[in-house]
Amino acid sequence: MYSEKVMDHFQNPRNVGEIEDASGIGTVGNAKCGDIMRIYLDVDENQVIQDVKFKTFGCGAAVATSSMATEMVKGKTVNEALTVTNKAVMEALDGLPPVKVHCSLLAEEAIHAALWDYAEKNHIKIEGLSKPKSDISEHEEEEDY
Amino acid sequence: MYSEKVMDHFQNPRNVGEIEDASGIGTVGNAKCGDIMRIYLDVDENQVIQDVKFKTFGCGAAVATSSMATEMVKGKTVNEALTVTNKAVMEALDGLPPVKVHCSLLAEEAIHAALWDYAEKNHIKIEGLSKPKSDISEHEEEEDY
Amino acid sequence: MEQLIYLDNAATTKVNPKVLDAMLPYFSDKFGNPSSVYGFASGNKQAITEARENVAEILGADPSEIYFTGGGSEADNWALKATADAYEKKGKHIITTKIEHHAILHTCEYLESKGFEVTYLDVDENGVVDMGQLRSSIRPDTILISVMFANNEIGTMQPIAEIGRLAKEKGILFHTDAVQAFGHVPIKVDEMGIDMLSASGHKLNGPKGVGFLYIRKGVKIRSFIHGGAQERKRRAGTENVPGIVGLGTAARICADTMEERARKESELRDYLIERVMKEIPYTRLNGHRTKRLPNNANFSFQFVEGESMLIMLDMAGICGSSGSACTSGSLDPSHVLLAIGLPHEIAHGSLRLTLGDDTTREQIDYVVEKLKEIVEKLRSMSPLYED
Amino acid sequence: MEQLIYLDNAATTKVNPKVLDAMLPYFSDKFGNPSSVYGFASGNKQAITEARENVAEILGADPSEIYFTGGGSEADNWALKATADAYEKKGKHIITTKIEHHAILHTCEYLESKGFEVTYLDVDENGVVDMGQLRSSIRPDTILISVMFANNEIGTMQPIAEIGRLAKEKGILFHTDAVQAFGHVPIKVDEMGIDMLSASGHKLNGPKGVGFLYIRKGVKIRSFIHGGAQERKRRAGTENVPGIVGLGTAARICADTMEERARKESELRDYLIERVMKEIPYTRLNGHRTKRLPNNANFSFQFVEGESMLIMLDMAGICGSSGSACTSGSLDPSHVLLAIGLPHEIAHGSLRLTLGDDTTREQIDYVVEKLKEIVEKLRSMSPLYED
Ligand SMILES: Cc1ncc(COP(=O)(O)O)c(C=O)c1O
Ligand SMILES: Cc1ncc(COP(=O)(O)O)c(C=O)c1O
Ligand code: FES
Ligand code: FES
Repeated sequence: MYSEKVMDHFQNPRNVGEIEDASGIGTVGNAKCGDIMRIYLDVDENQVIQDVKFKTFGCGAAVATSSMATEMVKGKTVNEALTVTNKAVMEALDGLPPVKVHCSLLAEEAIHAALWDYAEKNHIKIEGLSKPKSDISEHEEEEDY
Repeated sequence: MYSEKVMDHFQNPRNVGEIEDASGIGTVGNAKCGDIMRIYLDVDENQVIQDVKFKTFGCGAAVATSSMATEMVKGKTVNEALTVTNKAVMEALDGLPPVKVHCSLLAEEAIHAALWDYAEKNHIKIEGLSKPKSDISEHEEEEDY
Repeated sequence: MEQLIYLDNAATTKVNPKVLDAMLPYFSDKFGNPSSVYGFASGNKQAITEARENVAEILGADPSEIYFTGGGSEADNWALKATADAYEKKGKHIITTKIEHHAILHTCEYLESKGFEVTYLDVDENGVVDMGQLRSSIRPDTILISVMFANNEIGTMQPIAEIGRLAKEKGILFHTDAVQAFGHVPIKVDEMGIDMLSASGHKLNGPKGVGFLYIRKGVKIRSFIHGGAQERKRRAGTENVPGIVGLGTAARICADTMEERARKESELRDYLIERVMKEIPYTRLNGHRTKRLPNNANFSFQFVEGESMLIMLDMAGICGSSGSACTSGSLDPSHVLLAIGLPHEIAHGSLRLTLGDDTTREQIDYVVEKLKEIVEKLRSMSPLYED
Repeated sequence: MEQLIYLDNAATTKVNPKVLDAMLPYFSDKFGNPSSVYGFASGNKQAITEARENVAEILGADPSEIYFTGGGSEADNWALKATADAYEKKGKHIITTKIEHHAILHTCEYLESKGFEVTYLDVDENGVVDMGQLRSSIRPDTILISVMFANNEIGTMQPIAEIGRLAKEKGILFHTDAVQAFGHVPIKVDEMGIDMLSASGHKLNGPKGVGFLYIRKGVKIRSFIHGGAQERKRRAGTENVPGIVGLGTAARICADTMEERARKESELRDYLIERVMKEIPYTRLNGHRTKRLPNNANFSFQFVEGESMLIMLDMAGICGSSGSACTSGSLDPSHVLLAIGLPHEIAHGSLRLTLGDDTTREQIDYVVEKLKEIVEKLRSMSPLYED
């Protein structure tokens, strides 16, 4: 069902954990399946993401996309981090089954939520970032085949 | 599907043929399945059935019941011949499958028709014999199991 | 008695040993439920995907358009009832033919009891549907045309592509019951304008109890069996993995061997037809002389009743079947033979012989000899025959 | 990796090799169509009769009351839709429960769309139906009560005999989905007042794609699949002979071994439940402690999501399943776990382990050890868990 990359990130998830005194924390839940993800960001004075950790209560795809997404944003500026969309994460994981696409949104939204938290705390505005919903829901019913 | 006795009478039908100048001839058709049977009787002056022949256009059960029924009426008086009901023929054949019960009626009715013909020709009345229908039809829908 | 000569391949076929081999691992070894998460079952999901691809490829369809069912009858019921359900707002008129299989006819009767109107097209003396009548039967509220690809009794093939074109032109859905045709003659759903197609595993040397319905993308389709999310949520029930694998394998083998098989079978069939017609008097060939399934021969022997003939053939080691009523539990003579205009008593004396890929010329010779004897014997017993 | 430990027998079971042996001759040797006249096929008809007798005897039913189908879902659909069809003049109200299988629930939704009213009964925290609510839900226009014999997720068994009595008293038909129960626990249709009962071959070490519906004599029944005259003209379609033989054989074996099997399985199940409840904190047992299927254990591990757990178990060679939404293609958490009152996130962390007759104590020990590790690892990753 899952690609090898997904399985690798699921079995050995990178960046699991918490960051004390994080620059930004984002928690989102998936209204559809009830799963929850929390992202911790450590952003330096140049707006570069120095460290990132996550905790996920979710399916295999949720864990793997959390892991991959945190890998992908690490070292990026907060602006660059916005390019780490769920699509980009899925591609990096060699794809996800159709029913699992919504799981990757969880990671994207959690990062956005953490960035939003960071921006609010630091009274800055990140171009292209809008206030995250606490619950994300799917764009459309995916067909299960 | 058929008992051994039925198969025996089907494979080696007794009394197939015609009787020239028969004392009575009866032909009946089964309205339901379109099958046809003709019985020839040779009745002597003591009203004893000396010989009997049949021709049948019908299923295996029709052939077997024709054969058995002719065997059973042979040597009987015309009055006794009325006891050869379809039930009696079926019993003598060790039974028929439910869908085939109607076929045995064909034999009974053909004998009755031949007896009727004999009675008419000789201006006598056979107790308990009523005018045969040319087409017999089933009493009830048999259930097929 | 001689070796069994099985000439009833339209009733059902022997599972090809290669097909059985392909099925076997899925009973007691790879038995997992394809919907399961664990790796142990993922091979089963994959096996179903492959079977679906096999079937789709043969029809020139997309795998997502193939829905496995529990057989041909279910596929027929589904196609008609679900279309009726989904399109009844558009109209309640359905067109079919008088010679469909009962899985279609009885479903149509059911729909009639629910307020649908059904036109049953006539066929000519060869069993070919009347295109003029079809054209003139179409109404603004016609939602479906269902015409079988090839008839199960007399083998006649219908002008499917022509019907498909007409249906498309009129914007009406076209379903075909291809239970007898799939795997035996070439079928391409796009070229032929087919929107839905039913097939059944056991008619092509695959297993019983499995079939499929092809449904063209875009056709509104309702579920017939509701429940779990199997078959794109359209047909509930734990997948019959061995059955589906068997059907897929059988379809693949049939496609690969179709040309050669059809050539061989129709040659033998023609030999059989020629000898019977020449050597047994008062005999009629039912069905179209050339536009017929490669393996089908259907005769009427005047003055002879079908079941008796079948039992005598059976005693000679030959399996055939009859249009005769008595054989199917119903007592009415075959609706197909009546529809092509046979009188009752002739319809009653019909014999269908359907060849398989293992039928030999020696077998045919033996069958013809036996048939001659049997017909003669039965005619001598028949009150209808005077010679 | 260790040998596979299959603890998902509620999803499907391995075909018993004896069952497969009984089926094998009917694929490529005795392959005839049971409706045929010739002797070659008469053994097949006989084989079906025997399977029917086997099944009937176990239920205390008459063979003529058993109708073979293409699986449990078809039987469920048939029971509900045909009853609705046949009795709608009497009324359009049906009573069922919130914890039925989707084959029942989605069929009920379909019937709702056709103008029927359905009452979905609540269950208590153990999954047992509320008899008081059932009693008070009955209306003059109630035509059918459908309550499953045992639940497929949490294993809870319902007070079937009590429901049967009530239904009889009120003159209402009673259907039970016994797909999980048939062959595993004793069922007697007369004593329990059951009018219709669904079962499926692959849940009792029989084949997939075959099942049956028991219909008490006297119940008005319409066909669901229309067509040929098979199954007393009630269920059309060429009989799946090997499948039916397999189901009959499996039923016979299950009946013969039921007592011993149930004793062994429930003992191991209790051992599993005890160890898990004692050794893994924040764990809940779902379903009734004692009134449950002998082979079913269902846990909720707080702070843990089901699919992740399943994948990790899979990597340890253990096949289990989850009430977790993600596994079934649907994303809603299990309706059964919600109905017994679990909050979403706990319903989401559920694990169902269903034993087979070949499950060993060593396997259970291994599973418990692995489960402890896995739950711990997932909890350490969970944003919900603070230790
Ligand atoms: C309680 C219950 N009912 C119905 C079904 C459907 O049976 P099948 O998948 O054989 O159609 C199942 C299993 O899938 C079940 O567990
Ligand atoms: C033309 C046709 N349609 C439908 C069917 C029904 O298929 P099945 O018996 O597999 O349900 C058959 C064969 O029995 C058939 O010949
Ligand atoms: S995150 Fe909920 S299903 Fe994947
Ligand atoms: S006599 Fe017509 S079916 Fe037997």
